[in-house]
Amino acid sequence: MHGWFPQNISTYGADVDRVFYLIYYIVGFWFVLTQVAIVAFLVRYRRRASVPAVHVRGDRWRELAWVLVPAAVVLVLDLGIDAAGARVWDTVKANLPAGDVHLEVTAKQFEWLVTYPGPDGKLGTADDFTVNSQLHVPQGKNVRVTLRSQDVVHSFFLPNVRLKQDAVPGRSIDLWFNATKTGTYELACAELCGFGHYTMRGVFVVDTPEAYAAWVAQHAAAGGGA
Amino acid sequence: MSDTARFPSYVAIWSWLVALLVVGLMCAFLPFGKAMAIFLIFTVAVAKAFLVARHYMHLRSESLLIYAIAGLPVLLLIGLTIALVPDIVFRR
Amino acid sequence: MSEPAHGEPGFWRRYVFSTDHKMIGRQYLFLGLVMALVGAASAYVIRWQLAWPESQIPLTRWIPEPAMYDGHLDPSFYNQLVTMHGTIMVFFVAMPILLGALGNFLLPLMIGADDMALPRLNMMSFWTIFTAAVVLTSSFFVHGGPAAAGWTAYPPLSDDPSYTGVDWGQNLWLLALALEFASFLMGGINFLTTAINMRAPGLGFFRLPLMVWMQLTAAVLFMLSVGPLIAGAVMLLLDRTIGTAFFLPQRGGDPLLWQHLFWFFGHPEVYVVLLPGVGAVLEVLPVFTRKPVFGYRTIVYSTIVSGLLSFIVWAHHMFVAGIDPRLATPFSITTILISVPFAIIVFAMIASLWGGSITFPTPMLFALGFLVTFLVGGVTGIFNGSAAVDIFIHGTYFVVAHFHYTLFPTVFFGGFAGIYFWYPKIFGRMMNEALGKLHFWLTFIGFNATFIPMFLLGMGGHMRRIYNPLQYDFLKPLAPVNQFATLAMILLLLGQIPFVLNFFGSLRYGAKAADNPWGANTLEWQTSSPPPHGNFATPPAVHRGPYDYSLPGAAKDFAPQHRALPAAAARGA
Amino acid sequence: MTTAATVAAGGRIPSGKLAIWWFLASEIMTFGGLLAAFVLCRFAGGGWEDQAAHVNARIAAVNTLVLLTSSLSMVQAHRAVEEGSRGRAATFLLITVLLGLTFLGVKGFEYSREIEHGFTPSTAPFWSFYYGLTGLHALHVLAGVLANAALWIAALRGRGWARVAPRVEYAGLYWHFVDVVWIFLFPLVYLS
Repeated sequence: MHGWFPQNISTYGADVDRVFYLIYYIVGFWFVLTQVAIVAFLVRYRRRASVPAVHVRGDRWRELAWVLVPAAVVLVLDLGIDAAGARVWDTVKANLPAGDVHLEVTAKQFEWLVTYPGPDGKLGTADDFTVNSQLHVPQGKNVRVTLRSQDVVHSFFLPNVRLKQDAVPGRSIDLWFNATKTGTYELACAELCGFGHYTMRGVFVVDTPEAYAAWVAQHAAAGGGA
Repeated sequence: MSDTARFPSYVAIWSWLVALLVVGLMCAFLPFGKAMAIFLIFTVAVAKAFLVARHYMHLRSESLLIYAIAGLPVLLLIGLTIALVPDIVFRR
Repeated sequence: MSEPAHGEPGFWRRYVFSTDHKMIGRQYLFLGLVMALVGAASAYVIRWQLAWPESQIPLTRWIPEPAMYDGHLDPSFYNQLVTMHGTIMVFFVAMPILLGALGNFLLPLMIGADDMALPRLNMMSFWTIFTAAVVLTSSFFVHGGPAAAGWTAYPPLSDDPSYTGVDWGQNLWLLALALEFASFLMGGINFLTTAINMRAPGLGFFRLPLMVWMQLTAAVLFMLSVGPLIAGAVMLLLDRTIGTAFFLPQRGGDPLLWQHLFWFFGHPEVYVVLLPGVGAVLEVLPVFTRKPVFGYRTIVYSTIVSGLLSFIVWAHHMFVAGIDPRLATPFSITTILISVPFAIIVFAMIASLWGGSITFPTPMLFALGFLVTFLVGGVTGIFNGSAAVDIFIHGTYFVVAHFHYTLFPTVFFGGFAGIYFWYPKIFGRMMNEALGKLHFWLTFIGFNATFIPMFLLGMGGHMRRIYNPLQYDFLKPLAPVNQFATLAMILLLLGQIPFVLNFFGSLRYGAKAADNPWGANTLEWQTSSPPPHGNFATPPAVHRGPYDYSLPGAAKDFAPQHRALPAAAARGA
Repeated sequence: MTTAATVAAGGRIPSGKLAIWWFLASEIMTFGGLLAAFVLCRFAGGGWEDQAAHVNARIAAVNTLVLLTSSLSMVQAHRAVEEGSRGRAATFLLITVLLGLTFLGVKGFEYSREIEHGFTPSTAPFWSFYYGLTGLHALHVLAGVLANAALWIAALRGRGWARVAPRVEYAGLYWHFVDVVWIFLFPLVYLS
């Protein structure tokens, strides 16, 4: 199982994976148990001459306990899964930190318009610049993204960060992440958005803070004031 | 069961409905506060619907099954509406 | 209904505009199977495209431009096939076969009635869905092609033709859906009215076969959930035709509203399809284990609870859709809670095997196949239900694998179990066992080999509904997995050939079926095969529950519901 | 239609009535869904009051009166059926049909006025909902008018009336439901 996920490069990615594995081992246990029971019963109770079936209705509590007690255990495990998941959900989606870097991403058919704050670090100023389908972020910084869409519903998906959020036209939705490992990764669209949906790919680059600053400076100079 | 009990006075109920219609209109055009006016208007509407359902649709004399059939969707709708408030009303 | 004692009805009244629930059930069955061919063909093209995106797809060179270019798929047509595959399989295969065919055929027979309460409404419901199927299929041939916005038709993509290039296709899709909903509303009203009013004397609600309970719960769920989506469909159609602004944000509308209305219906809809499949399996299990279903009442209560829960879980389809993040955890909890009633049902099924005298004819194999594979669908639902995990796996092949593991076992394993089991009653002939077993094993192996790899694809982050996964570097290593799934899917398709041969061959060459070939208790087996018009020579009266198998001290190992045995042998209800 | 099995099971509620109530349950969800959407969107959006000020509450009040009165005549038709008077049933059915047509006529007049003033479905979300809600309701009124007209003709002709008569009650249930929907639509759309 391990090894199928894309490499994790975010602070909270491991937590998401951990909830996955928690569920995996819990349901895996039940899965194996039930399948073994099925096969065992099928072999043990296959028809044999002169051995009639047992007339058990399962309408007495003593019999039903075989079903209800395991179901109660399922209930307890469910609540455990809920508790574990809720904490991670709150980290990723509900309690957003202020963010060291604030970007705006606007989706449209079929590209991602990424607006950077420029060297002054503030959005809405003259040195902002916009780059098509290239998401650059500094390593180890809390990145805050305000997500919008110009036309249809898209979905902002960073597999390596374990982050996904639909971009809904008419709304702006904030999200955050903190990438811990430099490198070049991919930004994908995960919601059907038209005939070019499959081409709506962006490059996702995690730079060292210095390299990021340099990249921003270079682009601000080239496209500054745009 | 006597005939009068079987058939309530439909005309009397109609008069009540018309009276409530007038009350509703008055609530809308008299100088109440907005919240108060809306509250009154919808109280009147619920009263009218209640009269029609109870007497004209004979819910008065229907079995529990019919109440369940009519009541369940109303409950579901209230639930649906409440659940949508955070998303639709307070959209970001 | 008056008995047509004199003079058989003519061809049209008998085979086409028939009001006999058995004929209507057969009509639904054929409609479902024919539409399944269209759905399967689209699945083939989709899968081939995913495995070898730049290749020519075998057997498709006849499809004209602009859909295919000499066997090369157009991206728009890919989206259209994805949309139509989902729509057809859910609304025009699953529902017609499980509710329309099995429900219509079995419900009056199982409750000892001569027909539905409202036979003409029943006929109308079939011809309405038939019209819907014609409308949907015809959308393949209109300018711009069929709908391309996914079976969920999220606006604004589905709202404005300029976003997809599809104009009339989407309108026809909405019209077909509206007709389909109307059809199943009529059907559901009929089922409920019939079951409430026309049960044979002595047939209390807790003596109903579980199939009837499942059909009734499904009918209630459908009836109470579809309304908001009908409203939504009307709104979307008005948006597209007269320029209203319900879902278009630039004119003040709200696209998320559609998603809520859709999934408020969409989740109960899963149970509408699921429950009749479970019902078929629950009818097959006791017959071939020769013992009662374990925990009859517990199963009934669990079904009702799961039905109620299904109304308060819909937002789990929307965790990352832009809903208020505070809603996620409550919906996550309700979603995962659904595992409890379903765990009870599955445990009860397994307990039903304990102590049995089990034989393995084809219907039983499919029923067991359902049990084994549905478990995978059930447990993987927990992953999707957890909002935290859903952040990553939403919109990936993990979800695709999950819902195919819930719906395929239901519709095909459950449906085939039902078809093989009731075929003798429906058509009066037995199906071939050897072909049936071959069909089962090919289906079982093909199905698992197709969809297990999709879980791995999903974990790798493979998005749904993408025309060419090779566009993404991180998906390139997954290509062999895609190819394996596609080859397995072709095996799965080929595995259906024995079924087609068996189904149509047995109509003519099958051995004549006895009235009760499996030794079953429920009322449909206590009349001739196939039953006459009016179903029963004398209206039956019911003296016992449906699953009195292997009663201690009884001479036979089954006791039909209409037979009164000495009080000493008949314990309880 | 009563079948042998119905009698055998002693069905307390006639099948037709039960079916109509199930149908109404699904209708409650359909209209309710649309109404819920309207209310929620209205709370969410700005500028709706300005648009809503242009509807004509006076015309709608007249229409409310018409519809309430048609419910009265419908229930009187049902009573006439119960009392075995086919002639009176026919008269009351005719009155109901005429009142229903009046409602539709007034509605048409109202629509034409709105459109003349430039308020079309695409003007603003309020008008989308206005036409959507009242239009869907008007279609239901039309369906009810057709059903009642069919019953009226059956009552006039008298052939097979015994079989048809119970349907007056079912049509009535539907008609009153359409009335109830309007009772909520009227204040929602016109008064607030």
